Amino acid sequence: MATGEAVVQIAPNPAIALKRGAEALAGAEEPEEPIMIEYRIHGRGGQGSVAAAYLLAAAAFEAGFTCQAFPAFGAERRGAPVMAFVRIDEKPITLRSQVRSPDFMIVQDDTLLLDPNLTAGLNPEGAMLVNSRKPASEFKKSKTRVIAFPATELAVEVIGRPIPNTALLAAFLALTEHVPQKALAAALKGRFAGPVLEKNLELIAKAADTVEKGAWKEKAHA
Amino acid sequence: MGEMTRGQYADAGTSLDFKTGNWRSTQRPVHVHAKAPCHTACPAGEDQQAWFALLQEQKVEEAWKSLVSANPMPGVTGRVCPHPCETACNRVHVDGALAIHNVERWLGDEAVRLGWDYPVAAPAKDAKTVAIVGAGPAGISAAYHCVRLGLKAEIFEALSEAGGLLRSAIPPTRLPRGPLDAELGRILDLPGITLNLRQRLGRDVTVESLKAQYAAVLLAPGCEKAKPWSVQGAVPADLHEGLELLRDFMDHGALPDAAKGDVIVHGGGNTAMDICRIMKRAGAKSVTLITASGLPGPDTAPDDLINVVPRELEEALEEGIEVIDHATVSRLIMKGSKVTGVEIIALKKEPGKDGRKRRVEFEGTERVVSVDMVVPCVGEQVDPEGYEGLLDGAYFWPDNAGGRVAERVYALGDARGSRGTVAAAIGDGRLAAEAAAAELRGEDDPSADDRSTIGIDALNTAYYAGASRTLVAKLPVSERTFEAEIEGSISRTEALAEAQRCLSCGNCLACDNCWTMCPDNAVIKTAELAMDGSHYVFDYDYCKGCGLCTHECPTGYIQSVPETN
Amino acid sequence: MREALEGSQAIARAISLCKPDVVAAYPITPQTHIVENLSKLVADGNLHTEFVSVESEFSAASVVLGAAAAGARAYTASASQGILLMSEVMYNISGMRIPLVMTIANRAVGAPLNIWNDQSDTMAVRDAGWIQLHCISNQEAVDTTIQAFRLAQETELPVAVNMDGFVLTHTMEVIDVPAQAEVDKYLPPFEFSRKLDPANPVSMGTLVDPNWFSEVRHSHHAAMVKALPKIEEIDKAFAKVFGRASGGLLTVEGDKKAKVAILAMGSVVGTMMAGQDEFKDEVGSARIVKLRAFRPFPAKALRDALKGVEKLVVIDRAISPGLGGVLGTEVSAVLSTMDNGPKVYNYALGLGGRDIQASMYKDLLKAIENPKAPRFAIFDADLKKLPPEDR
Amino acid sequence: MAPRSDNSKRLNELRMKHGRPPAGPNEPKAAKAEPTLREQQPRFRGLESGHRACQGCGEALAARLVMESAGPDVMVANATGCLEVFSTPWPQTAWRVPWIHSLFENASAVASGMEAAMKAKGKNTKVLSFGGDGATYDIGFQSLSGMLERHHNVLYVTYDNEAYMNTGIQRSSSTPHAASTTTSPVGAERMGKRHLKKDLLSIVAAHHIPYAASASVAYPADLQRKVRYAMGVEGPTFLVIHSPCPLGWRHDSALTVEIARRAVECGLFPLVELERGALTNIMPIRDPRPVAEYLKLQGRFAHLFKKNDYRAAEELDHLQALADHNIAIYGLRGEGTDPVDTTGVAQVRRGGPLAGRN
Repeated sequence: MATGEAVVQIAPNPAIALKRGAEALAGAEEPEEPIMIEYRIHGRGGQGSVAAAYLLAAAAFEAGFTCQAFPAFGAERRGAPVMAFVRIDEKPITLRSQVRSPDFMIVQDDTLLLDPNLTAGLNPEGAMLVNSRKPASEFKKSKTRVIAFPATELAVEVIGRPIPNTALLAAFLALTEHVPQKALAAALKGRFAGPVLEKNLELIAKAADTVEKGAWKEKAHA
Repeated sequence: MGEMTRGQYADAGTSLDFKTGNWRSTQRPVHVHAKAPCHTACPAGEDQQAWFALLQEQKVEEAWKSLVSANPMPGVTGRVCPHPCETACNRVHVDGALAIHNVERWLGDEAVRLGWDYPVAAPAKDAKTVAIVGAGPAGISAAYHCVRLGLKAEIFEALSEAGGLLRSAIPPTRLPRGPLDAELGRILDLPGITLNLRQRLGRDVTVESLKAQYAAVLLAPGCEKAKPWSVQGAVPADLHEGLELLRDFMDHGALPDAAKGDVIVHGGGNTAMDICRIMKRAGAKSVTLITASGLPGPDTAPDDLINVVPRELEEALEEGIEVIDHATVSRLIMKGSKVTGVEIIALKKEPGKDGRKRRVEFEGTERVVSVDMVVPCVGEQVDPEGYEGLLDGAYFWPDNAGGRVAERVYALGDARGSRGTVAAAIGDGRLAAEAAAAELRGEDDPSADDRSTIGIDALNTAYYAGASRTLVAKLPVSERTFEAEIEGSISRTEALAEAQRCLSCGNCLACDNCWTMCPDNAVIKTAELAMDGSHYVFDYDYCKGCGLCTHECPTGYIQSVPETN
Repeated sequence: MREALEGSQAIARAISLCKPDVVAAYPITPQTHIVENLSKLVADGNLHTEFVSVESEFSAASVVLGAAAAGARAYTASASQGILLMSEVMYNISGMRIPLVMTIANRAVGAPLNIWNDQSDTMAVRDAGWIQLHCISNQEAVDTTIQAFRLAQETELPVAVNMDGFVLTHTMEVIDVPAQAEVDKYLPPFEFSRKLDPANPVSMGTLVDPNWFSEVRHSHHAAMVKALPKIEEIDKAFAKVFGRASGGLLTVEGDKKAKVAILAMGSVVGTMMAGQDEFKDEVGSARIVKLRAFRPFPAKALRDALKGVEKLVVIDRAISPGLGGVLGTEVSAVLSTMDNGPKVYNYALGLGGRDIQASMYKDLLKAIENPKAPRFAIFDADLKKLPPEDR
Repeated sequence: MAPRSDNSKRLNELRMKHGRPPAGPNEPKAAKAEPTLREQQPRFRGLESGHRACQGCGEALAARLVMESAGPDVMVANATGCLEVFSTPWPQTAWRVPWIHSLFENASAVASGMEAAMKAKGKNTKVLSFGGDGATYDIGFQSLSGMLERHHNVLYVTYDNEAYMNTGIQRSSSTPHAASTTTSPVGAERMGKRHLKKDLLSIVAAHHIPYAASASVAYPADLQRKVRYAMGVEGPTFLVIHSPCPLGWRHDSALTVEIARRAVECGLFPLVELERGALTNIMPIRDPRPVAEYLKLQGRFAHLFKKNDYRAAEELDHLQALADHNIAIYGLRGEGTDPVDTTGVAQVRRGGPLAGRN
């Protein structure tokens, strides 16, 4: 259960700068309306894609944002491709549509990328994190930034189960710094307890360390 | 008009506003206290059902009091009566008739043993007195009922003892003298009854003198004179008539010598049966009863049945009496004036020209039997001395129930041509006393009880089963003497158990069936419970007239009658 | 307290705050998470209620009928086929004027089988005599649920709280979950004046003959009409305690002066508001009428809200085949008594869960610029997908 | 709170008239009138007079008997059917207990809700659920099963009159084989219902509920004993009561109990008790009757007595075989006389039934 208290007070938030532009960060006189960030998470049934979306939203909430997370509902069973959507903003989110042009994508299973349409709509200034042992170049079809990260292996190593979602989220947040790691930890505390929580906290710490912090903090320059 | 309630709820029990009573279109249930068949059949007018109902409540003394309100001599009738009540009993159709006479006898004996008082009060000092001629069962009963009705009774008896034929013609094997004396004595001891012995009508008193002296005259002389008997004009010189033989035997303990041989008794009543058995017991070689009636059997019509106490017949057959039924003596074979044989011919009932059945002899069925003695036992008639002008032929034939033959003069008992049992005599005593009392009050004869009798079809036998008749011990044939009573008595437990078998025909059992089974809650009962059903009330505001209570009433106490609304 | 909660979880929490005596529900997508969350609350000892796991929606409705009639605060939830299976009981509940609350996680009605969101289910029971309220967000769903218990109690009418299946029920967002003490202050304990009680026995569900039936129907209708101000009053009272309202009978969002309006119920209203933010420069702004009360139907409030509007798009999330949209038809009917009322364009969209993007705002407003625009269409249907004879 | 409809004056009049006990807590106590004879009955009148059942209605009788033994601390959920219609034409009701009718097929579920409410409120009021055979064997079968499985503390009573009588005698799954109804009529091709009567009691017992039994209006003492027993059981209990319908079975209204009795005595309607699914008691038949004695009283079986129709003889034999089968599988043939066999239990004596009632 989420604590309801924002664990981190960050203002101005560097993440928002992504869409506001550098001026905001520099403390410009008239900052633009904060703009919503949209995420799409792809995976296969059983990998925890919807949970990842809820965790990301919950982490954002812990960090003081408004958020929205929901799955692309279907009758899919374990193993079938699934997706989930997250929106983060500073003001209430009324939009209820699916995310067609995400700013960021997290792909939990690299085989999904065999479908060339998977990345359709991805913001070219955004980025994509892929769970894979393969080099990122394998998946880079455009100028959009791609980082590959073997989250499943790490998850197996730390928690003993091939569920990559929390490791990926940690790595993703380390890269984007949209939400501090502490918020993710708080979100995990709202969802898990006991040894599972402990292992996951260990996992996200390790995962965050494997990537270059803040690498996606800035807008890509297409 | 009310207002629509929110959500259309209704308040509890408001259906009482809707009177479904007007749905009864054809029938309505009513309580009908019809006569039980035992009651209808009882010549003494007992309501057996009523006193059984009291026994069912363990109210033994009350039961006896109810019984003696009609018949003051249950100890006698319980022994000698042919109990048509048992023949009529509806329980015959379930698992055998009630042993009514055994219970009646037990009640009578209990009353004697425990000294229960008759439910009568001493007549007022200035009460009118009724003269009664004859101290047989009819006369004694009449005296008792006079007292019951507030009158005094003065009895004139020709003999030196009261009892009439109970004493003179019924052997002690059937009616031991102990119970007889006890019951008679208790009645005669009642205040208001005076017994004058050795007062013969015609000799010591006359109807006219009695009439002048007493408020009313009740004639109960019985039948003292044998009916003339002959076969085609032949009468044996040494003829002994049955009743005479019986009296002689009871007085002197001896029979003529011829009674040691083969004997034919011709007749068909209790006297015939008694004399048959006495002669057999006294050593007759054989005793054969020739009777025009039929023996009991599945095809025997009630009016054809031999008119004897069934158990007497049964015992007689046990004892070796032979019976030739549907037959008569057609010729006497005489050696001089002494009979040596009889010709017997078969009879059958055939409808005559007027439609009434009469007995017809069948030619070709004759057979001859050699005998030493023929005893006619074809009945007796009134000794006419002193009754000139009142008799119609051999008997009195009053045309009303009370037996009125002239102003303030009544005839009762065997002297009435239509009677023939002790019970009928006792019944006459009550009827005559009631009629006389009414006449003295200047009223009409008490109206007869014209209620209908309830048959088995009106009962629901599903509610009765599985209780067989109490078996009563009898002396074995080898132990039967001239004195010892043959039929045994029953215990209190047996009597009360037998009482539970009573179906309560036509009378409420208070079983709650109607109250329990009315789908419309239209049978309610009063807070005060009653055993006669008066506590059940039909709520005609709601009774729909389905008839269910009528059908499920075990006793037929509920009947459906046409709806008159 | 603000929390990030999935819609269904939030509803379960709201129900729990209302302390129902009896909950009966049968699982059906997309209502399932509500039932699961309630079961979990009961299992964990956080909710003390008689939870009756029935064998069908039909029984779920019947159980809450019986429970409420016996004086218990009762709650159920369902969707789609479940609502249709309940429909017979729903008429009964309202006909007997039994107050209880149901959540409808709106979903299409088959065939074909379709588990996704539209509002065909609630429209199928629009004549069942229930108060039907629609929510555009999970916050509104939570608040409306709490209000619904008070509304049901005060009107002696059953209340259905509609929330779009998946779109709201499965969406995690930030919810301000009311505090128990405040809910207790707002919502009095359940009392039902006609409850089944051996101390004062009444018979409910009697047979009413033709001499009285018109009056019965009138009283039901009158009760619904009288519920209109009650809905607003109770929403205002809620705002007083909790600091936010849920929109009374209806609210006007967007440009309150605009001559073009869009009217809708449920989550699509939010998407239209986002669309307006995004596309107002392109197609202009509109009055966005967020209709919260569908039954009773706020005719007068609607006419007031649409004064001065020339063109009105009514978005329907269900259709009545052979007629058109359900909501659109009803709006047209109540506007018929309005002088210079708007021209109504009734467009059904998002049927069976088809995604409604913010750009729909633009598409709709552009479409009605065409003088030949149809007055009714299933707006997002691509007729090319159909064989010609079925178009 | 919304007030109850304000016809209190009229209701007060009624109360004065019928002596209804002081009603709601807010209502002034009516002056205590002398109780009427009706009010003094030494039994609980749960189903009052003035209901509109047909003459000789077996169902009305059965319901009255059940209410006497169950009331007054009960509430009833009643399925649609004759019982409901004849007892509660607004503004009147024959019930003196809290009573609700919702639908044909949901009485069990409504009762479940009422029971849940009682549990939630910590009250002990027992919930009864009533339905005919249509509401129980057929359309309400599912909700009945659900109620039994969830182990609600409810006594379900089905008044089995073996057809849809409320709508005019259509066959139900409880209609006996060969019975003629308006939807299983007799004709050149048909001898009444082609199928067998559903053995609902076994199905109910298979839920392993604490108590399930059959009873008959012909044996009120036995019926009421079963009701009282069921009332004392915590958990679901079930009673099926054979309730002849003079209209639908086409018999004289006076014969309702007679026919019910014969149904039991011939073996076609066995009186049995099952606990946790196991047979624990039966009412032995002292003298089994031929089924013909039961059937011949009823117009719905008149075609079975048609002369010179081999089908009639065949169906009669079939029904006899069904009765014999019941007698065999339940061991109904009594051994000698038993005070509680079919004959023994019916015995009456002066002052009441032998077996005792209430």
